[in-house]
Order: sequence, then C-alpha cells, then structure tokens
Amino acid sequence: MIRFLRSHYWLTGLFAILALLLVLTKIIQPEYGASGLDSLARAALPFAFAAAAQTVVVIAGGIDLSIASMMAVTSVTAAVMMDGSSEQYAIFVVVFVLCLGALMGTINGLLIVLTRVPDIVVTLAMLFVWEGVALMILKAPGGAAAEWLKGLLVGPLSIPGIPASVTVWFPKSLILLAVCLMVVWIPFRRSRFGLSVYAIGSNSLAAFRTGVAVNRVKVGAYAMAGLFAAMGGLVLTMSTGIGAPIPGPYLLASVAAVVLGGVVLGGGRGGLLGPIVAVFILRLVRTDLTFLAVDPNITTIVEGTIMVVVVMIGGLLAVRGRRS
Amino acid sequence: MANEPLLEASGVVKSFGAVLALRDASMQVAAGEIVALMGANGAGKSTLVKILTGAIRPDAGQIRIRGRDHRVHSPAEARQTGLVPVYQEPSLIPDLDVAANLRLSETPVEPFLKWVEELGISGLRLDEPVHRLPLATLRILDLARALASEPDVLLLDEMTAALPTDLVERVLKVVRRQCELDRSVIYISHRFSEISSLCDRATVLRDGLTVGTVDVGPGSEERIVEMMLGAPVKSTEEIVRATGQSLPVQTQETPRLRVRNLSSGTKLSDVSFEMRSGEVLGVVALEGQGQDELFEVLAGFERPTGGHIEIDGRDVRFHHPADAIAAGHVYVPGDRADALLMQRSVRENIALPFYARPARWGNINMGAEKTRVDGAIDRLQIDTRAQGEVQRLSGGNQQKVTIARWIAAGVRTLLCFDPTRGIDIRTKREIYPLLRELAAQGSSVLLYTSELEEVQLACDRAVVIFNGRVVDIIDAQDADEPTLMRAAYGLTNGSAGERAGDNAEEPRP
Amino acid sequence: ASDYTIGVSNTVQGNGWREEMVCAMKAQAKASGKVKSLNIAHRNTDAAGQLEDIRNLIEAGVDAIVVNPANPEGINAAIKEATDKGIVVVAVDQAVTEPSAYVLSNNQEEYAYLGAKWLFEEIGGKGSVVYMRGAAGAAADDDRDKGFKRALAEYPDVKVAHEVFTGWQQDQGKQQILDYIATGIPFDGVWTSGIDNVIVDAFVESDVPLVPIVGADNAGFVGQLNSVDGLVGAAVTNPGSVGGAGVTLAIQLLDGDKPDAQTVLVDPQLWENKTDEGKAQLAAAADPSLDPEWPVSIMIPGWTTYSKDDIIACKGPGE
Amino acid sequence: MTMPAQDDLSIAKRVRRFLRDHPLVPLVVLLIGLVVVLEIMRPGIFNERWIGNTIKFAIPLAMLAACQTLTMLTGGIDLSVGIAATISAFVVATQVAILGTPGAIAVSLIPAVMIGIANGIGVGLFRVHPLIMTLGTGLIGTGCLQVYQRTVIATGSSVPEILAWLGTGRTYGAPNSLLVFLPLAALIIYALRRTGFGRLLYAIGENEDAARLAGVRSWQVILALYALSGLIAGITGLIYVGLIKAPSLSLAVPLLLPSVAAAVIGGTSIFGGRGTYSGTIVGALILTVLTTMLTVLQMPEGSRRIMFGLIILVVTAVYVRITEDS
Ligand SMILES: Nc1ncnc2c1ncn2[C@@H]1O[C@H](COP(=O)(O)OP(=O)(O)OP(=O)(O)O)[C@@H](O)[C@H]1O
Ligand SMILES: Nc1ncnc2c1ncn2[C@@H]1O[C@H](COP(=O)(O)OP(=O)(O)OP(=O)(O)O)[C@@H](O)[C@H]1O
Ligand SMILES: [Mg+2]
Ligand SMILES: [Mg+2]
Repeated sequence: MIRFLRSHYWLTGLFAILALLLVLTKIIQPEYGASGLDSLARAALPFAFAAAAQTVVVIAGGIDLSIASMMAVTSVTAAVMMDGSSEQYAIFVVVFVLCLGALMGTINGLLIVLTRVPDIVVTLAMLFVWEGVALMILKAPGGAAAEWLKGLLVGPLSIPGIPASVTVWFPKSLILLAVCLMVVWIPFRRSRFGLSVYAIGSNSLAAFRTGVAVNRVKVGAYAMAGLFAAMGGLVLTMSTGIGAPIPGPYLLASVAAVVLGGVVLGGGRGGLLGPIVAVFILRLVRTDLTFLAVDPNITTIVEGTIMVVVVMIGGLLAVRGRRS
Repeated sequence: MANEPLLEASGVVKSFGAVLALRDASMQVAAGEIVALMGANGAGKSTLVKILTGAIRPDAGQIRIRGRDHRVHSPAEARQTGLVPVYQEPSLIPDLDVAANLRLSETPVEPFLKWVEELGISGLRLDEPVHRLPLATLRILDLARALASEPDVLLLDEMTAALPTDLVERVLKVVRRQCELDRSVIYISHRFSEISSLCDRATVLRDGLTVGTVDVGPGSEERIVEMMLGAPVKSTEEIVRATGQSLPVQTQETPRLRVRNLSSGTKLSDVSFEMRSGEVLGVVALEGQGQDELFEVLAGFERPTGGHIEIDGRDVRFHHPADAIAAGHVYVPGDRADALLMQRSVRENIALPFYARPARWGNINMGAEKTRVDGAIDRLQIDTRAQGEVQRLSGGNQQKVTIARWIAAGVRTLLCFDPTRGIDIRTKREIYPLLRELAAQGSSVLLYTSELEEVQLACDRAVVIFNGRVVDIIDAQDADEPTLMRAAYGLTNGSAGERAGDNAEEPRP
Repeated sequence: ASDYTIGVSNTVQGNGWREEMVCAMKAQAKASGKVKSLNIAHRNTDAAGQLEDIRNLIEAGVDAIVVNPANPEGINAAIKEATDKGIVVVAVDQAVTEPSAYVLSNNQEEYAYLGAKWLFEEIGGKGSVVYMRGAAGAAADDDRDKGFKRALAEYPDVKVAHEVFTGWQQDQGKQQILDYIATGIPFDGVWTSGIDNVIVDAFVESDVPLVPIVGADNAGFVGQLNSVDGLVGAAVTNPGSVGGAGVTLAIQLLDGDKPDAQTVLVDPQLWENKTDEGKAQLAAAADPSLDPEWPVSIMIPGWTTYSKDDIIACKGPGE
Repeated sequence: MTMPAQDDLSIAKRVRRFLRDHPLVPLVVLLIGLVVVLEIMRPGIFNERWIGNTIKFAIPLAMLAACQTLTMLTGGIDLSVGIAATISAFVVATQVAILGTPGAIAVSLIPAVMIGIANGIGVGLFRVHPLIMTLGTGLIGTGCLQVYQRTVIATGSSVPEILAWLGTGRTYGAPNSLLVFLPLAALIIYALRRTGFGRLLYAIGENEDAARLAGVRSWQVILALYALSGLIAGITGLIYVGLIKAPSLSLAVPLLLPSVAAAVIGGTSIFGGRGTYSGTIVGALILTVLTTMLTVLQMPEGSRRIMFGLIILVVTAVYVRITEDS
C-alpha cells in the first residue's frame, strides 16, 4: 500500500485534492448532493473524453492539436445523420461516428508518419482541416439527437433491486464515462500495442531496436485518440441535442488536464486516471466559483491561480515523495 | 575453421552526410567462433553492428548468412534470422518496468531470469522501472535478454565498458560458453585482456576500412594495435612512466581536499580521506558501494546528510554544482549522455561552462573562445570530423569532449568517474598522461575506475570503498589487481575502518 | 423587497458588446431595487459549457436565470430543468427554441436586412459589395446571413464581390480588407457584421477613396460617421443593453406579471449620415467617452431604468 | 579498395547538403513560392502596398513568435503572451490621457513584464510545467484586465500618435514598425548566436542536467527568459494597438496560436534545443501570406480552412524533405 502510494504520489495527490474540493463544495452549498454530482459528471463528459484522447497521443510521445476540431466533426456528423431519422437508426449512427473518429485519427497519424513533419505541425494543420470539414457538414448549429441517446446522460442509473437512495449516487453519465473509457483502456493497457505506445513515447529508438513497429504503433495511437474524440463529439451532441461546427474549448483544456494529471509531455509516462481526475477537479472548481457568486472577472483570476497552485503543490509533493 | 562462414559481410559502405563511417568493411564469422571487432574510436565498429542487425541500412555492400543474402530492415527481423545485438547504448525502454520490456521484446522470462542470475545480478525486481536501475545492471539485462532468445550470432558492442571487474568476469564466462553450443559471437571491446582471453580472431577496422584479420594469440596484441592505429606505438607503461612520477609527499601541507565522516542517504556512510594537490587519487569499488554518491556529493549534486568537506583547509558546503565549480571542483560523469548537448557542436559543448554565471551571459568573444576550445581539442586529440553535432561523434570522442570542457575552463580538482569507459587504447594512452600532467601542474584528480589495472598506471594512491565506507587506502606500487580485488570485496586483513580513519588523520607517506 | 437572486450565463468574454450587456444587467438589477444578488457565469465556452453553467446556477438556487445562449437549441435541456424547478428563464440577444423560456432578443435577421438594404440603395441598386461576416458556424452569423440574403434577393444587380469571415475580430477584419484593397479589384460598398471602425481606418490609411460602409452602433464607428471626411455610412443598432432589459423582464415575471408574448424582439434602428435627420440622430447618439467597442445605445426605453452613470459604473446590487 | 572522394558528389546531392546546412534557404524559397501562387490567383496583388501590409501584419506575429521561439528553445512555451500584449495595448490606450505618451508606454509594459516574471518564478523555481504556468498566468491576466477595464470605462481610450505612426505609417514605402522590429530581430538573432545567454537557452532545452553539470543555475536563466518574453509581448502589444487602432479586450489573443505555429513552421522544436529566430520570422511571413490567400480564395469557408490546413502541411512536408538527413 505504502509502496503504491509512493509510486502513485501524483494520483494520490489528485484524489486528495478532489476529495477536499468535494468537502469544500458541501460546505459552500449544503444542499449539494446527488443532483450536483449528476451535473458535475455531465459537465465533465466532453472534457474527459478530450483528455483521454490527448492522453493516448501524449503517452506515445506526440501531441494532438486537432482534438477539439475532430470532436466538432463527429458532433455535427452525428447531429446531421440523426436529424429526422428513426431512433433505431441512431445505433448505426453511433457506430458510424466512432469509426469516423478512428478514421480521422488514422489520417492524422498516417500524415505524421508519411510526411515526417513533427506531430505538432501536422495536427495544427489538421486542426484547420477538420474545422473546415465540420463547417462543410453544417454551416450553423443544428441537427438533432435521438431521444434515447439524450436520455443516456440524464439522471441516475436505475438498477432493479437496489433502492433509489443508493442508485441516485450513480449518475448515468458517470457510468457511461467509466464504461466507455474502460472498454477501450483496459484491453489497451493489457495488450502489446499498449506497451508499444508507452515504449515509443519513452524512447522510440530503443523501441525500434526492441522490435516495435514504431510507425504503425504511432498511427494506432492517433487512431485511438480519434476514437476518444468521437466519443467526446457524440456526448456533445447527446447533451446539447444538436451539433455545433465551431470547436469548443477542449484543446487547451485537454492539454491542461493531461499535464495536471501527471502525464509527461514528451511521452512514456502517465495513465488515464490522472487526467480524468484532473478534469473533475477543474470542473468542480468552476462549480464552486459559481456557488460563491464570485465576480465573474475575479473568477477567471481565481481559476488561473488555482490551476497554477495545484500544479505547484503537486510539484512540491513530488519532490518530497522522491526525497523520502 | 574451414567450414563455410556463418556470417559474411563484404564491401559495406555507409555515410552519414559528410561523414564516411564505413568505406569498405568486411568480416567473416564461422559457427562456434568468437571474433573480436577492433578499431579506434570512430573506426566504424558500432556502425557495422547496426548495419548487420538492421538498425540502419548500408549504402552498399553484401551481407550473407549461411551463404544466403541477408536483407533485414529492422532489429526485429534480424532477431528472427538469429542475429541478436547488444548495442553500445542501453536499449531497454526507460519508462517501462523490466517485465514489460521482456513482453515487448517477446523474451521468455524464465531463461532471462536464469541468465540474469548467472551474470551475477541478484534481487532483480521485475516490476522495477528501468530508469531507476544503474547502468551496469542495464547492460547485464540487455545481455541476458539477448541470450534468452538463443541467438546464432551474438553481437556485443562494448558490453563490458561500464561494468565493474567482477561482472566482467561473469560476462566473459557466459560468452565463452556460447561457442561451446556452436554459437558465434562478435565481440567489441577496447580492453585487450578481454580480447586475448576470449576471442579466436580479431578483425580490425581503421577509418571505416577493414585492414585485416589476426588470429588472437600471444604477441598478437602489438600487431592489432599497430593495425588499428596505422603505426607502431609506445606501450602504456612507457608513456605513463615518462610523465607520471609520484610527487614527494609533504605531510605538513594542507590537503587540497579533505573529506571527514561524509555520509549521504543509505549508500554512503562515514567516508574520510584526503587528497593533496598534485595527486591522482584512485577510487576502487565494486558496483554500487557508494562511489556514485561520493562523487555526486563532492560535485555538489547532492547535499551530504553528514560529515564535512574541506577545501584547502576551509569547510565548504555545495548547494549546487555551480558552487562546486566555483571552488574548482569539476565533475566528469560516467555516463557521457548526462554531460553532453548531443545536438550541439563540439565547440559549444566545450565552451558551455564559460557562460554559466549571469555575469558572462553577454557577448561572446568568438576568437578567444575558439582559441580556448581548439587548445582543448588539440590536447585531447578529438576527432572533429563530425563536430557539427556531438551525437555524430563516436562514443570515445564524445567522452573526450566531456573532459576537454574542463581542460578549457580550468580545473583545480577533477572528479573523474570512469573516464576511460569505452575509450580505445590510443585515447587511453592520451588520457592517463593527461591526468598525470594535470596533477603535475598542481591540480588534483579523484579517479574512479572500473578497470583495476588503471590504478597502477595513473594513480598515486587508491581509496577502496566497500559498503559505503573506506576500507583501505593503498599506495600505487602495492595496488596490483589481486590486492585491489581483495580489498574491494572487503577482505582486507585488520580493522579496515580504523585503518582508513588513521589514514584520514595522518596520511601515510 | 429586494430578495431575488438572479443568475446570468454568458459564453463570450473579452468583447465590448458582451461587457456592456453584463454591465447593463448589473445596473438594471441595482436600479430595480428588487434584486439581492446577481450570480454571473461569464467565460469563453460552447453550448455544452453553458449547460454546465446553467446547471450550476440551478444548484446555487437562483430565482431566475438570464442567459445569452450560445445557440438557439443547444441549451434547451438545462433551460427545461430550470423551468421545471420553477426558475424563470429569460434568453436575451438570441432566441432559444425551448418553449418554457422567455425571449427578449435583438432581431438579428432584421439587423442585417436593414443595413444591407440601405447599402444597396446607397450604391444605386447595382454594383458589388464586400460582405464581411461574423464567425463561421455561429448562430447569430447565420441569422444575419438570412437577412443579408433577403435584401440581396431584392437587388438582383448587386453582386457580392467578396465574402469573408472576420470571426468578429478587429485585427482579422483589418487585415482582410487591406488584403482585398491591395488586390485592386474595385467594389462599391462594404457591409460589416460589427467589425466596422477598423475598416474605415483601413481605407483612410491606404489612401483609397472611401465607399459606403455599414456597421453597428459601436461608439468608435458612430464617432467616425460623425467625423471622417467623405465617409458615407450607416450604423444599425444592436444594443448590448438588451441584457438590462432581460433582467427587467425576469423581475416582472418573478413579480407575477406575465407579458403578452413569450418572445419580444427588439427591432434595430438605422442611423445614416447622408440626411440631416440621420446626422442629427448620430450626433445625439455619439459618445466619445465610451469604449469604442461599446454600442452607444446603452439604454432601451421602456425596458431599462438605470442612468448612463450606472451602466458605466458597472456595479450590481451589493457591490 | 577505392576511396570515394568527398567531392565526388552529384550536383543534386550537393544542393541538398547546402539546403540542409542552410535551412533558412528552403523556407524562403517556399515563402516566395507561396507569393507566386498568390499572384497567379489574384494577378496584381503583388504590389508595394500589399507587401507593406503583409510586413505590417507579420511583424507583431513574428514578435510574439519570438517569445515562443525563445521559450521553446528551453523546452517551454509561453501561452500568456497574447494576453500580456493585450494588456499593454489596453493600458497604454487608457492611460495616455492621464499620464501622457511616455508615461503611458512605460506603465503599460509593467504588467507584461510582471506576468513574465511570475512565469519565470513558477517555471524556474517551482518547476511548474510552462504550459500550465503560462496558461494560468494568462487566465489571471485576463481577469485582471477585465477588472481594470471596469475601472476605466469612463475615461475613454485613444491610441497614442507615436504608436499609430509606428503601427500604420510608412516611410519611403517601408512600414515604420520596421524601426522597432529590425533592431529587435537583430538583437534576438545575435543573442541566440553570440551571447552566453543564447547558448544557455539551447543548453537547458536540450539537456538541463548537462547544463547543471556545467555550473548553470537554470532558474536564473529561466527567470530572465520569461521576463524577457513578457517584455517582448508588451512591446508587441504597443505596436499592434498602433496597427489595429482599436484597443479591445482580446486584441492580441487571436495571435497566440499563430505565434506558436510561426515558430514551429520556422523549425523550432517544442521539445527544446532546436530552432532559430530567422526561421521563425520566415514562418510568420508564411503564415501571414497564407492568411491573405485564405482571404482572397473564393470558396466556402469550410473548404477555405481545409485549404489553409493542407497548405501548411504541404509547405512543412516539403521543407522537412529538403532539409532532413540522407
Ligand atoms: N548518426 C550519425 N551521423 C553522423 N555521423 C555518424 C553517425 N553515427 C556515427 N557517425 C560517425 O561514424 C563514424 C563511426 O562511428 P561508430 O560509432 O561506428 O564508431 P565506433 O567504432 O563504434 O567508435 P567507438 O569505439 O568510439 O564506439 C564516426 O566518425 C562517427 O562520428
Ligand atoms: N540565489 C538563490 N535565490 C533564491 N533561491 C535559490 C537561490 N539558489 C537556490 N535557490 C533555491 O534552490 C533551488 C534549486 O535551484 P538551483 O538554481 O540551485 O537549481 P537548478 O539549476 O534550478 O537545478 P534543479 O532545479 O534541477 O535543482 C531553487 O528551487 C531555489 O528555490
Ligand atoms: Mg561504438
Ligand atoms: Mg538545484
């Protein structure tokens, strides 16, 4: 246990901060409870998927600036396809859009590998390309989402046999997030592909010498990022009920969450849980600031300060952890 | 070895931009044979290994295995054809643990562990992240991994350079056993003792050209050296004797460096010794006895948890390497990658310490810089053909750059951690006199070396460290290999601690 | 009694128009004397982020929410949740399609139609114009495009020489018009979606003859219409003070006064500097003390009750 | 055994080697290529006025990109420059009536430098990741600007003459902003090549441990670096407000992403240790010309953006092909 805590000091610290913030929230707003948790989870969803997407490529030693744009493409595609179509058709739409995301990610990855242009430049260029594609699909916010899809995010999970007073603490959106991430992440971590992603991020020359097909793994990592981005785009459509072609504020947020979450820019180190917890922390900070009815301009200052201070404390803890 | 060669390379050419690394390299290896690949730093040995194992592609040339054309595009493919390398740089993934590294290379765990044991590493944890392991262990793991895949041809590129003597013995034993199984080994090392005890033949490269193959036997060493360097050379002893007469010791003189009861963490406990100006003091220790920590404390990287450091009789405390440097303590680390800016030029690497202080952040006097840098390059005879980026230099030349920097910047106490690791015989013959010369000019040198024979060649005295303590201090003339070895294993007769303590108080003449 | 708490949600930060809107809300809340506190969520985000903000406001227990929606449909779910809990929701500036919300919106389509029609009339019903839109993919831009196209359809001889998106950014608009001027292709007028004063500057700096320019009632542009020699143009009002009106409506609803219609559209006015009447309007409206990005129509008669000093002080109740 | 002589190389190889050793040359060639394409698309656009405008708009971008280049050399990044520049611009425009031009300019640079120092302290001493640190100070700066804005709404704003003259004016056809930019660019290029500070930036970016081993206290370098970055951002804000003449609350914020892009297109590595400022300047020019292309292209906005992205990609791909080893 101690050994685990020490080797995961960053994650432990993040959880501690999250717990602290939850307590703080309860103090500020004594009524904060299940419904607050529900809206927190719903708010965190798109950020969480964006962070997951960024996490994969950052671990692989890259960076993807086109995540928010890919989310926009998948969001408008889903909204346009579901507009005026049947509820069952939406199942096909979901599958299609997930494939589309993986395809876009694959294109990003292939371009990086084939052109040998640095990741940041390629994905910067693709940021514009995917944005353009989203605009071509939908000129202005519009489209629709199937009701059952929208319903997936609303309210608590109901499990027969378990009293509502318990299930109320399990918002469907949180469960959806956990399921979607685990379905992809757990097999990923167990597979040789997952190892290879860490390997190329850690030291791509050594990985090549060990027998990793560096380029193929890189493309795979980007494809996976595309898949997560598609999930993010889908939840955007599910929560707003429409598709919007302008990318939301998910790019910088995803990078911030990844760094806060203890994933090392440059590759090779970190996991998925850290960035996800970081996303929840950032969302909860915003909730608290709203509850406190702080002057909106001060809010921005407070948000910036908290972000910096959290990382500073994290850094100090990390140094302590290493010393002891 | 009359039978058809297992591996045959001929006419291999490879250039890196302007640098022609291999002009016309060729070699043959028969089954069950251990062939040494010899050559000075930058001769092209590593390049040839990389080409044979598919890590880079040759510009021209032919490679055959069992008479068939051998075209591999990656080390993974090469492994399938039975060619398994241990490259000069560690090839494990630093951020993964050992087990994950094995899974990644599809190495069976059981044989791997067996080899690790056999190679003398005990208590290896498979869930340990690789970046926490010491360099020597990494080299052993690299080798164990290669052995576990039961290669037909094992290519070892300076496998032993970073290893302490005890581990080297183990490695040699294991490698020797390979040929009993009718497997072949291509063995690269700059240590002739290893070559003569291990190899059947030696293929010699000079400037990317295979200049010949020699059967290894008594007296072949001189021939090999001559072929490597293209000219007959004086023996090491001659050179060292010529420059390095031990100074008469004046007991009254305040020592340049005096270390009292120094400790750091769990590894270093209670080390005391003195070093005088003009002295080359050797440090001898087995792997992981606290020598790393000693050097880090003396160089200002770590703060000691106890004890005192005195320079010229004054107590000092280093909070940062800069403090140490200001006090004239400079450090040449064992791993050159720690010290170099691989993408920058030789010149910038050497000049780096000049500009460390904010007062020197301004304009650079390019002329004066060039003079100083060129002086150091000349003095160490650095091959600067690929000077635009240090990463293009061969390993040995990189090592020289790390020393040249301090020759140029000025030094009073040089802390050298295994400076001849991976350095060819010619360069070694330059470095020993250089250290002696520095000492003769009034500097002092603390020299950790993993090659025990160097102690007598370069040092005045040697401090032996075992389990974080000084167990013995031996004069150079008494420091033959068996004596040092025994001391290093903590087998000195008498109360070692007391003797060391006495020594610190009152240096022996 | 001053005991209402009103929540505000806004998704664009760092833009003069929105700043004015927020200040109008604060000033009106204070002037009404019925609001205990304003709880303002104000940042750059999208519809999903606005959903989060509205839900946080619901959790915070506000009585009413005045929202400038990121788009007409995207935040319906949260609005419904609010109104289900008995919270009054008023959408300002931009309409929402959720029927339980009240809407007090600037008529964006009319904004574009009015200005474009004047411009086409001004150039004699024929010629070519540069069409400088807002941000691609934004709902308001789409609405304005409908109005512009409607006017265009009425003038078959008017062509769009060039259509660009300024992203509602001053620097981008200026570079775009300078680039276009540099191509040397002649054009007869410019319609802008509110990035206006930099366009006039660009003409003046490039030393090319001015053409008729349509913009919004931003203080900078209104000043230029009054002072720049040879500039013929028109400002179409697009009051940021609609925020204050939204607060008034919310208070009325909380007091139990239902308005006649669920949706109230504030129709724009056009002030041109061709006629004496128009010149007088512009001269009266001009206010050099305002930030050039602030619309000069800082009040909406019948809806807002604060003074100019109040909105400039930008202080809400209890501040 | 033949000895392939070093000079026995085909012309193609020699050209390649030349281009590789002078990576600025292909970048400039690409820039010229883009201008030619633009001229073909819109004949007549390549005139003195257009060149002047392009340079005018490229200068603020290149200056902010200088902040990115310098910080990226050490493996950092400065995401606060957009807001730092905006703050300087806004402060100068609102303070000029009160303090007079010189006073306003001096005062306006203070917040920018303070943001820089805060970044330097966070990154250099507390080891906060530069991305988070500068993102955070950027947010803090944004909030402070909004609060400040509240206090000065009534004072009105005006752009000082001298800044307008610098930003928009021309002398003998050349934009006046060159008067500020050329010395600054020369200084940066010189500093990177010929000063100890420049050497240390590369050294820290490539291998901080090695720098430390050589006696460098990296926090000193980092602190000075980010403060400098803040100062350059502040000066950029002044030039930019002279050019746009509308001090808005987000004036230079849209330049942030392009400033990063200009640096990376110009060959600077975000992981540190590699890059030159001359490359960045050409990168900024390329981006500015591309923006013009985007403006004059007559096609739907969606396809326009796609084109923009693809051109960036093709340009850098060609550049990489030309300059890479063997
Ligand atoms: N990637 C590269 N780019 C440019 N030059 C290179 C590169 N790799 C090797 N070289 C050059 O090729 C030559 C041969 O290098 P190589 O590493 O094969 O030498 P070596 O014989 O292994 O030397 P050492 O004993 O020091 O390890 C050297 O001059 C070196 O500078
Ligand atoms: N002169 C000084 N003034 C203030 N703080 C200092 C000073 N010298 C060292 N420190 C403190 O000591 C710590 C180490 O900083 P120092 O510059 O010595 O190391 P460094 O070069 O940044 O290398 P590293 O961060 O890897 O230890 C800093 O975080 C700082 O808090
Ligand atoms: Mg080698
Ligand atoms: Mg330190």
